[in-house]
Amino acid sequence: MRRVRSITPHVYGWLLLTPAAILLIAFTHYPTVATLVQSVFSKGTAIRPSAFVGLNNYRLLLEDTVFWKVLWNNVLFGIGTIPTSIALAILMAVWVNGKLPARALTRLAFFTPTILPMVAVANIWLFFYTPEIGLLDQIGRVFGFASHNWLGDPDTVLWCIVVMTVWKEAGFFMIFYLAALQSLPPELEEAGRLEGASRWYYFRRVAFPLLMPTTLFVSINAVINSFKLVDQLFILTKGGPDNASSLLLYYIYEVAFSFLDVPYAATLTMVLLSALAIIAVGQFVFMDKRIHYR
Amino acid sequence: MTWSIRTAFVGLAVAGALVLAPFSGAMAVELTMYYPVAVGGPLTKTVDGLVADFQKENPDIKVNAIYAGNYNDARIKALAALKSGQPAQLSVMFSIDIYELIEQDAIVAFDDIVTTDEDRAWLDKFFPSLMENGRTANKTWGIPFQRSTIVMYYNKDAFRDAGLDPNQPPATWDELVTMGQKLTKKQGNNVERWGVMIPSTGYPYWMFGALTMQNDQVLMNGDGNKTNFDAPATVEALSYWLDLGQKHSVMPSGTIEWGTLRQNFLEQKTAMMWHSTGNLTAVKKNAKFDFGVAMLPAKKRRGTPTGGGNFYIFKDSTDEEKQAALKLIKFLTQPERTAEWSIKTGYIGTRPDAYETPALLSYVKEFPPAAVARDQLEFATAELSTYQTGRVRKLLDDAIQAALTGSKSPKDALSGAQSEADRLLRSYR
Amino acid sequence: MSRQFSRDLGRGLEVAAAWLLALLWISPLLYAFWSAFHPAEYATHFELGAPLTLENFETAWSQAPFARYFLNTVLLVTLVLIAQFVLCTLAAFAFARFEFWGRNFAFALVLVQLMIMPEVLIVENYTTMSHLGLVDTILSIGLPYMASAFGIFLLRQTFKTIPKELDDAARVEGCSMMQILLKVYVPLARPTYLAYGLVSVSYHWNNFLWPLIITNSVTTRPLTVGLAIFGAPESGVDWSIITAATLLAVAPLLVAFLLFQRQFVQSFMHAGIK
Amino acid sequence: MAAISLQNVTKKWGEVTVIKNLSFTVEEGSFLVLLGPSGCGKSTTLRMIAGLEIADGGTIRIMDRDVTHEPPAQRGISMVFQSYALFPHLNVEENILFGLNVRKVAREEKQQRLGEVAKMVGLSALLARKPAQLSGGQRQRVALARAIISRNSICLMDEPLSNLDAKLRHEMRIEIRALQKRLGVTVVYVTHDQAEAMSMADRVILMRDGDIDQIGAPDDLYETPATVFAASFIGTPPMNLLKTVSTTEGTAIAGAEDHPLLVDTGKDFIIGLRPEHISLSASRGVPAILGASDYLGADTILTARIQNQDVLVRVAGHAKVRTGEQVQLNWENENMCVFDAASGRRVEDFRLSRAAA
Repeated sequence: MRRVRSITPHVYGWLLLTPAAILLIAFTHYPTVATLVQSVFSKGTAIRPSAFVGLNNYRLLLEDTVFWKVLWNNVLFGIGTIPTSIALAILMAVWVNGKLPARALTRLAFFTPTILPMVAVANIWLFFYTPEIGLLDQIGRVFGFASHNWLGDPDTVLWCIVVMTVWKEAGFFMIFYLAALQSLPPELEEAGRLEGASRWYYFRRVAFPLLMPTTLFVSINAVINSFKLVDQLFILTKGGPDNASSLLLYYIYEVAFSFLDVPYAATLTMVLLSALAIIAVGQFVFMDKRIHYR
Repeated sequence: MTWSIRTAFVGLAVAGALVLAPFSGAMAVELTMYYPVAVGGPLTKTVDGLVADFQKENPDIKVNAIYAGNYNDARIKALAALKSGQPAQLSVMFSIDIYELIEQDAIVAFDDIVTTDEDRAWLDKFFPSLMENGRTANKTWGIPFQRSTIVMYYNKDAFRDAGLDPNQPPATWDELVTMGQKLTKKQGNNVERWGVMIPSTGYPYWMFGALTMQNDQVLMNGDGNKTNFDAPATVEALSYWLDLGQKHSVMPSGTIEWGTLRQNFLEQKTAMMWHSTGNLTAVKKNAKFDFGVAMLPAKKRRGTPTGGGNFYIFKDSTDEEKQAALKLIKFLTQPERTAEWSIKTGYIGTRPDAYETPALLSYVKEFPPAAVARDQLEFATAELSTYQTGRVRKLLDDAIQAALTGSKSPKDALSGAQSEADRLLRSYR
Repeated sequence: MSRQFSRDLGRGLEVAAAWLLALLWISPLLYAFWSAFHPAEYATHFELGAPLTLENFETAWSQAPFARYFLNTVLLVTLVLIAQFVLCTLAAFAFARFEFWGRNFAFALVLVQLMIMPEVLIVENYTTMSHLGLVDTILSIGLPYMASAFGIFLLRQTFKTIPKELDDAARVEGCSMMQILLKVYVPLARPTYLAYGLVSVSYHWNNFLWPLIITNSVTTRPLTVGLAIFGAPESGVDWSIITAATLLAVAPLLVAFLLFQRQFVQSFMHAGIK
Repeated sequence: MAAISLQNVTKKWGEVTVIKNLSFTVEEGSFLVLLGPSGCGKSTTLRMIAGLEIADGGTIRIMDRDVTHEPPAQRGISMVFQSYALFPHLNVEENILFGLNVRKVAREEKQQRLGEVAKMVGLSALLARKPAQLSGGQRQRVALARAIISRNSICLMDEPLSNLDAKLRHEMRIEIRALQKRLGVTVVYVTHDQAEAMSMADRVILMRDGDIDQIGAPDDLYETPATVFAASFIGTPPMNLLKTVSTTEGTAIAGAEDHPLLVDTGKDFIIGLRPEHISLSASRGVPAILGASDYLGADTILTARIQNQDVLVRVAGHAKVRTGEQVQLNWENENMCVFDAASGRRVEDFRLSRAAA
C-alpha cells in the first residue's frame, strides 16, 4: 500500500469516476459524435438504404425555409423570455426578501409554476388563450375589446408562448436571486440608506452589480432553457400556425419522430449543438471572471 | 443503518423488476397488436372486450394489445419495436401511413395472405371510399377499422333564432355563406356568435381535403407520388376557406383550434362546425341545445375525406402468425362486431352490411345523425397520403395556415407547397 | 408630512403590485381548482353559486390509469435520484480529493453535459436505447440523466469546502477511503444533497419530451406523458376533466412543497446554489 | 447645545424590551462612548440614533430637531460600521464618494473633498483599489473617509476597531481621536472594550441590560464607579470586590474579621479596591497569603488571598515574592469604594470604623 502510494490516487480517481464516465460517454459524448456522423448520411428505408451524402443535408438545411423560420423564432423566443424572466425574478426576489405583508404566501405563489408540469399547465393556458370562450377574451369583453385569436394569429402566437414560458421560469430563477440577496451583508444596505440612497439607487449601484455572478449563472440557464423548453408546444400550438410558434428542438422532434428523417434531424441537432457550444465558450470566459471577482 | 440498507436493496430489486418488466409466457400463437388509443378509457375497454371474445373463440391464439397513444406514436412505436426485434404482428395505424410502411418494407399486402375465395370476397365487403387509403399498386394493404369522416354539426336553435329552417342546413358553398351571414350575430364590434367554424390546426389538410373534393379535385394520385396542391380547383377551395373569414365574415379569421372547437360549439359561439364524426358522442352528451348533423355542403359535388385507422399486418412474422392475425382482423370486422363497435365508439361502420344488422338499424332509427356519416361515404375520398407523407402533409398544413393567417396568398402558398412536394416525391415516380 | 405620505403611497403601490403579480402567477392553479371542482358547464363560466362536485376527479381517475402512471413516476424519480446520488457522489469525490492523471480533462468532459443536456440528443439516444433493447422501460427514461454533470459539479464544490483536516482526522482514526466518503463527506454535504434532490425530483416529475419519445405503454409511461396523452387537444378539450387530472398529478409535489417550503429555500442557500 | 438628545427612548424586539426608557444627551463636538458588554443594547441605541431602527417610544433629537421618525439620510449623520460595509465592487474612490454621488454633488467639489479626505486618512495612493485588495487597517480608513467626506457634524461608530489587531487598534484609537478633535465633529462610539472607552472618550455611558449604569468622564468611572458592575467592568485588572461580614467591632472583609473597616450598620457591603491602590507591608494591615504572581514587565500583578477571596495587587517592577508568604495589605481609605451588597450601588455616606480611621 505504502509502496504503491504514488499510483493509488490515479487508480482511486478513475475507479470512482468510471460509473459516471460510462453513462456520460454513452449518452452525451457518443451521441454527439454519432449526430455528426449521422448528419452526412441520407435517410435510409428498407427499400433505399442510407448512403453517404457529404454535406448534402447541410445544403438542404440552408434551403429549408422552415428551418430559418424556426431558428428566427428561437432567437425571438430567447429575446422574449431571457431578459423578462430574469428581470421578473429579480423583482420577485427583492419583494419577498423585503418586508412584504403575506410574504410567505407571495413567495409560494411566485414559485408554484416551477413545480407544475409544463404539459399539464399548457392545457390551462390553452383556456386562457382560446378565442371567444377563453379567459383573456372574457376579461377583454368586460373592457369592450373585440375577441382576439391569440394562438391563431402568427403575430401573437409566439408571444403567447413567451408569456407562458416566462411565467414558468421566473419563479425558479427567483430562488437563486433570493439565495444571493440573503447572502449580501445587511450593512451594505444600511450604509446606503445612511447616505440617502433611494432603494432604486441602491439596487442599481450596489445590489445589482453584486448579484452579477447570479445573473450570469441564471442567464446561461435561461439561454439553455430557451433551446430546451418545447413541452408547451405539444399542447398549445404544435408549432403552428404555419410554424409561427415552432422552435428548433420541436422541429427536430418533428423531423425525427414524425417524418422519420433521422439524418436531417441530426443535421438540425448539429446546429443546436453549435449554438450551445458558442454559449459554452461564453460561459468559460465568464467563469474565469467570476473567480477573479470573488 | 443495516436495516435501512437492506430495505433499500429490497426496494431496488422490486423497482428493478418493475422497471425492466420482463416478457413472459408462450402459447400456441401469440400476437402483439399495437393500437392507437390515447385515452385509456371506454375505447380500450371496448377493444379489450372484443379481443377477449376472440380469444374465447380461439383459445390457441393469445393477443397482447399495446395501446400506444395517438396515431403518430403508434406508428413510431410499432416501427421501433420491429427494428429492435420485439414481436409485433399487426397494428391499427393511421390509414395514411401506408406508403411509409411500404417504404419501410414493414407490411404485407392482404392479397398475399388470403387463401380462400371467401377471404378474397371479404376484401370487397367494405365501403369503397374507406378502402381507397388502404389500396395502392393494385394491392390491399390496410383493412378499415377505426374510421371517421368529417360532418357538419349545426345548432338548430341558432337556425330558428336567425329565422332559418332548422331542418334545411346549407347544402352548397353559397348557402353556407348566406346562411352563415344570417347566423352571425354581432353586438357592436363584438361577434356573439359566428356562422361557421372549420378547424385549421391539428389536421388542416383533412378539412381542406373536404373542400377540394367538393370542388371536384383530389389532392394526390393513387400511387402516392404526385400531389395537386397548385391545381386551380385546389387554390379556389383555399380561397373560399379564406373568404369565409376575410370576405364574408362568417368565420373568425386566423386559424381555428381543433381541440377547443367543440367547446366553442357547445358554448354556442358558432352556429355550425365542421368536425370529425368522433365528436358525435361528446356533442350529444353535452349540448344544451337542439343540434343537428349534416353532410358537408357541395360546390361542384359533395365530398369529404375519410380518416382514421386501418389494420396492417407486419411482414416480419411467421405464416402461422399472419394467418392468426388475419383471423383476428376478420373476426373484428364481422358485420355484427362492426355494428357493436360503431355503436359503442361512434366510429363509422366500415361495411354496408353492418348497417343492416338489427343493432345498427335500430340505433340509426333512434339517433339519425349516426346515418349521416354513412350516407356521406358515397361522396367520400381518400385522405391525403403520399410517400414521405409526414413532410408532404406538413407542407400542405403550413400552406393552409399561411393563407388563412394572411401571410401568403392562397396561390403563392399552395404553389410553394407543390414545388416542395415535387422535390420530395420526384424520386418515387 | 407629505413626504411621509408619498412614501407610504409608494410603499402601498409596491405591495399592491407584488400581490397582483403573485395573483397572476397563481391564477392558472386557481383556475384548475375552479374548473376541477365544478361541473363541466362552469369550466368556462365563473359564477359564485356554481355547485361543487368531485365527479371530474372520478371521471379522470377512471378514464386513464393514473394510479399506474403515479407508480411509474415514483419509480422513475426514485431510480434516477438514487443513481444520481451514487454516481455523482463517487465522481465528485474523485474530482474533489484525488489528483489523478487527466483529471482536468475528465472534468471538462463532464462539464460538457451542462450545456448539451439529454434533451438535445433525443434522436441519437433513442437509437442507442433501441439497440440496447431498452425502449419502453422506466430504466431507459432515467438512464441519460443518471450521470448528471450538474450533480457532479455541485457536490464537487461542496466537497471542496470541507476542511482537509477532517479528512486527515478520519484517516488517523483508521477510516478507509470509502468510510471517509460515507462518514465525513456525505453527512457534511447534506444540504447540497437535499437541494439537489429536490431539483432532481421536480425535474423528473415534470420531464416530458424524452419520456414521451421513449415510452409507449401504460406500464412505463410517467404522469406527464399520461397526462399529455389524456389531455391532447386532438380528442377535444374537456377542461373540467383535464384540470382534475392535472391536480391529481401535481398534488404530491404541491403538497410536499407546501410542507417543505422553508427547508427548500434554505437548503438552496446552504448548498450555495447561487 | 446638545448635538443629540434621547428622551425616554424604548425599543422592543417582539415581547422583549431591549432598551428601557433611555435618556441622555451628547454635547456638540464631544466624543461619547457607549460602553457595555455584548447584548447590553449599545448597538441598538446607536442604530436608533442612526435611524436604522425605529424607536418604539420616546424622542430622539439631533441638533434640536425631532428625528424620531425620520429616515437615516435625513438625520445629518454619518456612520462607520463594524464590518466597514464597503461595497466590494466599487474601488476606494467610489466607496468614499458613494454618498456624494447619491446627493449629486458637483464634480469639482467632489474631487476637492476627496483629495482632502484621502490625504487626511492616508489613502491617496490607494484610490483605485478594490476593498478586497486592502488590508484591514486600510479598509478601516476607507470607512472613516466615507464618514468624514459627508461633512456631517455627527459621526456614529459601531465597534469600528474590533476587527483589527491589537497594535493597529492602538494606533487607530489615537488617530480617530485626533481626527475628531481636528474636525470638531460629535462622535458617538460604541465599544465593549473599556480601554478604548477610557482612552478616547470625553464622556462614557456605561450600559447594562438596556439601561444606563453610569454616565461620566472616564476618570469618574474609574475612580468613582457608581455600581459594582461599573467597578468590575472598568480597569485591567478590574477593581477588587470583597465581601464583608459584620463583627462586634464593625464591618470587616470576610476572612479579615480582626480588621473592621466600617461602622456596622447591619447591612452587607462590598469593598472595592483598585489593585494599584493596595500596597504590601510586613507589619500592619489586612493579613493575606500570597498566591500566583503575574509579571507584566512594568509591573507585576500579585494574587493575595484573604481566606477564600482573591485580591489582586499591582506592584511596580518585577516583584520577588514567594508563594505562600504571609503579607499585610494596606491602602488609603480615600481610595476605598464601598457598595451596598444588596443593590450593588455605591454608598457615599459610610462611616469608617475607628480602627480603620
